[in-house]
Amino acid sequence: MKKLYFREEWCVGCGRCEVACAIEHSESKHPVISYFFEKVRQTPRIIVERKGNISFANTCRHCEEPDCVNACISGALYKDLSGKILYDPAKCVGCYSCIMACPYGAIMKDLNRKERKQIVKCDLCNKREGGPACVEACPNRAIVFEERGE
Amino acid sequence: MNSITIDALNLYYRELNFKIKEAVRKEGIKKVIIKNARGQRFIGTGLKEKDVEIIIESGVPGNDLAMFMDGPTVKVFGNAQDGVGNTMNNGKVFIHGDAGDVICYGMRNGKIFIKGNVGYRVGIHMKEYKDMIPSIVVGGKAGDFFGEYMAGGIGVVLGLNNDDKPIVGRYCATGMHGGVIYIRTEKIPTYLGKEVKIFELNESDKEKLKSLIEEFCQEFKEYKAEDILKSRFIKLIPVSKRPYGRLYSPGNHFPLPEENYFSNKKIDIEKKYY
Amino acid sequence: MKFTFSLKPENFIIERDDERCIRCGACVQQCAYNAHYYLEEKDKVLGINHNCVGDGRCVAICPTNAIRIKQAENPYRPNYNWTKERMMDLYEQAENGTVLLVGMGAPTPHPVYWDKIVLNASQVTNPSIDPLREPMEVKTFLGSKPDKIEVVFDKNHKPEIKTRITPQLELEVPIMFAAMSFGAISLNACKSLAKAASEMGTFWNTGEGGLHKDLYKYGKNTIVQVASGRFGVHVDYLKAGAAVEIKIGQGAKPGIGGHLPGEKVNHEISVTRAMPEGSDAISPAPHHDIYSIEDLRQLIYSIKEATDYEKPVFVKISAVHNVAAIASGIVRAGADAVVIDGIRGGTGAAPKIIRDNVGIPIELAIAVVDERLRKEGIRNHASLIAAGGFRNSADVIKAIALGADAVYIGTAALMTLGCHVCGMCYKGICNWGIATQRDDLTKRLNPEIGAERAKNLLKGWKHEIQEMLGAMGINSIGSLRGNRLNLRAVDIHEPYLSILGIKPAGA
Amino acid sequence: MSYVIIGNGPAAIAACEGIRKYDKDREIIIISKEDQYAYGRPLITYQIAGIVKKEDMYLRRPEFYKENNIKVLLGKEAISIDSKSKTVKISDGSSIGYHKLLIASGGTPFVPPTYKEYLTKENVMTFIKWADMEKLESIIDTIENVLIIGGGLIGIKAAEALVMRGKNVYIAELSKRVLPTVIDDYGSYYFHKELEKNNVGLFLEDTVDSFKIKKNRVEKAVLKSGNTINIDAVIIAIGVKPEISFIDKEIKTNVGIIVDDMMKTSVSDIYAAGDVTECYDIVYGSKRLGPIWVSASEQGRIAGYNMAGANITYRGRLLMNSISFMKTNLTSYGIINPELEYTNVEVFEYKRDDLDIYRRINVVNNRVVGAVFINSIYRKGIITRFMIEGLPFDKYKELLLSPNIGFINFEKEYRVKEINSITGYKKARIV
Repeated sequence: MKKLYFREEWCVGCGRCEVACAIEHSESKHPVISYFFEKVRQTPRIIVERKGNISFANTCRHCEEPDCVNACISGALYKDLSGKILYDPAKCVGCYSCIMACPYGAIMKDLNRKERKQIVKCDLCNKREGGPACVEACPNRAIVFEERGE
Repeated sequence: MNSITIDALNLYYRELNFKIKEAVRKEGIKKVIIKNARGQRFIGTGLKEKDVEIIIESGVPGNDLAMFMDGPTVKVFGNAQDGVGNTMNNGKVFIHGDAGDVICYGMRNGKIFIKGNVGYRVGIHMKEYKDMIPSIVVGGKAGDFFGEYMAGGIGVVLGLNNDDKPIVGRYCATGMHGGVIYIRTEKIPTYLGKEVKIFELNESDKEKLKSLIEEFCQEFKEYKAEDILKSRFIKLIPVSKRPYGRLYSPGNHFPLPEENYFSNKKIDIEKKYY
Repeated sequence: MKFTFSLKPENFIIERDDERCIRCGACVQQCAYNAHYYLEEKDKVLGINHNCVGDGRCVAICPTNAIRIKQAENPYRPNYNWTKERMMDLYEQAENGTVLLVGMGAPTPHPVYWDKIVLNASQVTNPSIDPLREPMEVKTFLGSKPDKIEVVFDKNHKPEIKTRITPQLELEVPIMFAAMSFGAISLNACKSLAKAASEMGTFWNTGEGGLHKDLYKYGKNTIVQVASGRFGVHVDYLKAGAAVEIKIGQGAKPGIGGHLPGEKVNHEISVTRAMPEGSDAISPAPHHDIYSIEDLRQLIYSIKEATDYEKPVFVKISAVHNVAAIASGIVRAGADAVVIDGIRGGTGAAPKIIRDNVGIPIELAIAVVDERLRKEGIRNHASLIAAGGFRNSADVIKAIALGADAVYIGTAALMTLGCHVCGMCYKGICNWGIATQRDDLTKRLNPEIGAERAKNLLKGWKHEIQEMLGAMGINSIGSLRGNRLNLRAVDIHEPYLSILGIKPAGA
Repeated sequence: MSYVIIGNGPAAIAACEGIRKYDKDREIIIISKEDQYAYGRPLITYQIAGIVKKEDMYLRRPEFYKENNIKVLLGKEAISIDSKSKTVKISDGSSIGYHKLLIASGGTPFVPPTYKEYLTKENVMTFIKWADMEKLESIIDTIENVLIIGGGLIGIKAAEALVMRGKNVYIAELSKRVLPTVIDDYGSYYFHKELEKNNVGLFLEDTVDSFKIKKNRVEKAVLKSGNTINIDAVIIAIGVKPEISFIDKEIKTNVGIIVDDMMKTSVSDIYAAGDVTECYDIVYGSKRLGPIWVSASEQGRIAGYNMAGANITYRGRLLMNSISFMKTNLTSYGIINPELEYTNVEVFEYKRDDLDIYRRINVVNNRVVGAVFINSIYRKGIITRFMIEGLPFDKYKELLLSPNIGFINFEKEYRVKEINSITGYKKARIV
């Protein structure tokens, strides 16, 4: 299965991947409209960590043995046939068990949805043509989307 | 002993050098003796074989002796011309006589010992990196611009011959920004580069100097190391590693970022994400 | 932010469309000059115009295109003599008493003759060639060519060349990357160019900073430079390259040496140059072992001796008043190629006053050198390489028609890597990761991307050169070299016409 | 002969998936006491509160059972197990032969004998089962004041549901604070504050002495402390205990069924998983009960793998809980009050008043043994690495105490490997 891999040596820490992620998951898929005019402002599913000269992005690893799916009490998180760990917001009750269990810290509270507790997580831009948006947005190929291992 | 003697009389420099290279590289000869050198250039240039000795028994080798040399030892029983040890990378050169201008220009490592006087611009832009410390010891006196732009290494001038010339010429150590120069003198040279300051020798200086002078005296047997070391030396070292740092416009209206903006400290991550 | 009194007004105005700014902070994070600032309490991103150098990093990185950088107008009374730039420079010097430093090539309005030279095309009398269908040779060999070639036949009547051909460089496209040292530019920039050169069958030049250990693998596409500072010069280095270039002068700063400030000398540079970290890397103005043409010959041959006569040796000079005579001397001194760098040639750091006022345009230099070498009958003894401000393939082909064998591109090559010619190279905090050694900035240039882009440029130019040759009805670049009949001048007056050796358009 | 699973919770579902990874054919039979397909019991809260609909409570789509060849016997109870003949006797009198048996019967609500009689009243119930939910739902519009006996996880979630429905809630808790098992003394203060804010009446160190009944309904409760409150409903949420009443004597039990690293019980071909087991706990280093959802799923899956013939061991359980009451949320890991078991405990605390943030990390012998995070959930799952891998605390002190927990404070080698892991985090379960 193709997964996201992060090359720390080329990450410049600009955070365009975070922006691209938020835009991709918005309703309008438009950077400005989604930020200013949509009811729910999207929380990025990818996190850029920075400290001094070091920076890198990281997000869900789509584990073979996902702790988050084991922890989910409502069946909102599930592994699809291709191996992606996907999230169904309609079923989520906001118990945050998945956040508690994820050893990557890759699941986050949906910060902007006020009326209901929800989470966000990377879905590898499931339905998007051309692969994840973060990969395209990266100015320095610090994120690659490829098949590794057997 | 694995050696060869080449009579250089009437040999063009290219032929001579070709013969030396063939002998050293192909035949594995460890000692090359050259007779009747007649100013052939580039002897020993670019040789890399570490334990090879090139001995110029008679005559005078030409310019750029031991240029780019990386290991062998060269001995000249007589005078040498300009450019000895130019950009030399390693090895040793002993000159039992005087040498010309631009000795050890941009030298990177190795040692050069000259019994007699040297000309102008000696030791210009010698370098230094970690344990690669080039050094030159001049038994006689040096001309103008000794140690100009010196970026590293050790330059020693002993002034052992008793003429009335100054021990180093004018503009010694101009633009020097690394390394050290030791001069055996009571008098402070005139027109010293303003980039250096004069100091007395400390213990570590004395040790460095001692080993160099002992090596010098081992080759040039008429001098005694103890006698030389008894004399007074002065030490020249640069004031700054950056002699011209302030000459050019700093353009100081850009405050350099101390802390990256989105780093943990500035943004209230708890407020934003919790 | 420092709050000091200064007479210098801002150079640029940062305009931010607040309706588009989504406060992602990319501009703030990316600007090493601190020209953007995020005010958390008000949730606003502000610009600090004074800090802006106009290198466009924020413009490129902003995901919503909310940023525009505008040139700030002269806030003072307009004056033809006292332009804003001149006033700024003067105030700067009044404040600091220093030599003004600049980076990149001269932006001064010296005439660019390329723009006044036009190319020929075939119409009717001899047919033009379609390079898409017919072979079009742009391969070039650099090095000394023999006066004549002697061929002998062996017993089986097989021909054999008897003449000893001196070493040559084979270029798939007559464009090489100019000397830019590791020090002036980052290792990633060097890697990009080296990779592009090796993939395109051309050459890149180490500049005077030595060859980093990671770059030895590109050795057969490398020209190694020996300059007055002799940084990183040793036998292995000389042997690693395909050719050795002795740098006497540089177009941007003829007659003066180089100077890499100590703060740029980090670990990697210190290893490569074999000098202590944090120490200034000073290249003296002259080579102290060259005080005459005879001395130059000595250095050329010492290098040949050290490399066992296997590598061609180039000599690079800047284009100055009597460049033709100097070039003639260089050829006679035994150089395999003469490199001439014109007044618009770039630099990592040079005094502004030198860059903008010393030297002559490359067009004139090529013309006079080619002419002089031909007259003296020694043109074949050395190749002629031109450098200094080549902007497109037309400039290249015009240079070749004026007599050059190949050209060096420096600024253009850097622009493929992201350079926006802001001219702040000497500061060492290049936002594009090119002219800097700061870890967080150098990693902004991924050599994978850089090499691809540099390669693309060469590919594009190569195709264009083939198209132009085809249009002229020429199928080999060798037939164009020095063929000034294919050039015409528009709006160039005597005596420059005769110096360039070309006819006015219409004649 | 089929795979037989007693119980129909997360462990059972995970076991089905585990089995199906290695064995695609053999039939699976699930014996479910309740007459519902597997649903998320914690969702009862949210159903009452109106956040989820009943049909969304099921853990899997209805097709799941058909696709995976699973037969579910709804409303049937396992009565006994005969390990010799490899059969399970069920409540309708029939018996089912098994190839491999999994006991995943989970927990049953613990109701003290004194209260048992009241459970028949129409406004008294526990808060665990589907039936409880329906019972509460049937009266929810008629009630105003509700008493919850027990301030543990279930009690707090019940309170939240009722508060969200606008009810007037009282909680009676025997210990001196709420959530005694999952939070430390100081941390419970935040919950007390939040409860107070939502007008929940708290009776600490108190419980019900007696009820007053009227017309088959509890009308008043008299507390030990002497207070009398008028109530319209009572929820008994004292706790759960492993449901092992039906099992064979041969199977080794303590409070729960004792299992090994492969989820096997002491009897061959019988496995156990979920709340009913006592399995190895990473932090404690011993076998003990740990009724948490994550571990139930994990154990079920491991049991499934092994039942289907794979040979996979369980690294051990890491206790963790995530619970929220209205705006206050809590995540806690491992040993909350290690003072009770260790002497050399170091406690690192962080408090921030304006955002009600509280973090506490318990360190013993330079290892993190427990942690409590209140309103501070951002990326806190990373801490599980420390507890599972036993990473040295002093080396990563900065990371663990910083608000911006992340990989940047790990060594380059570790973080590059981890954030680029091909398989994801595996260490947690499979060694």
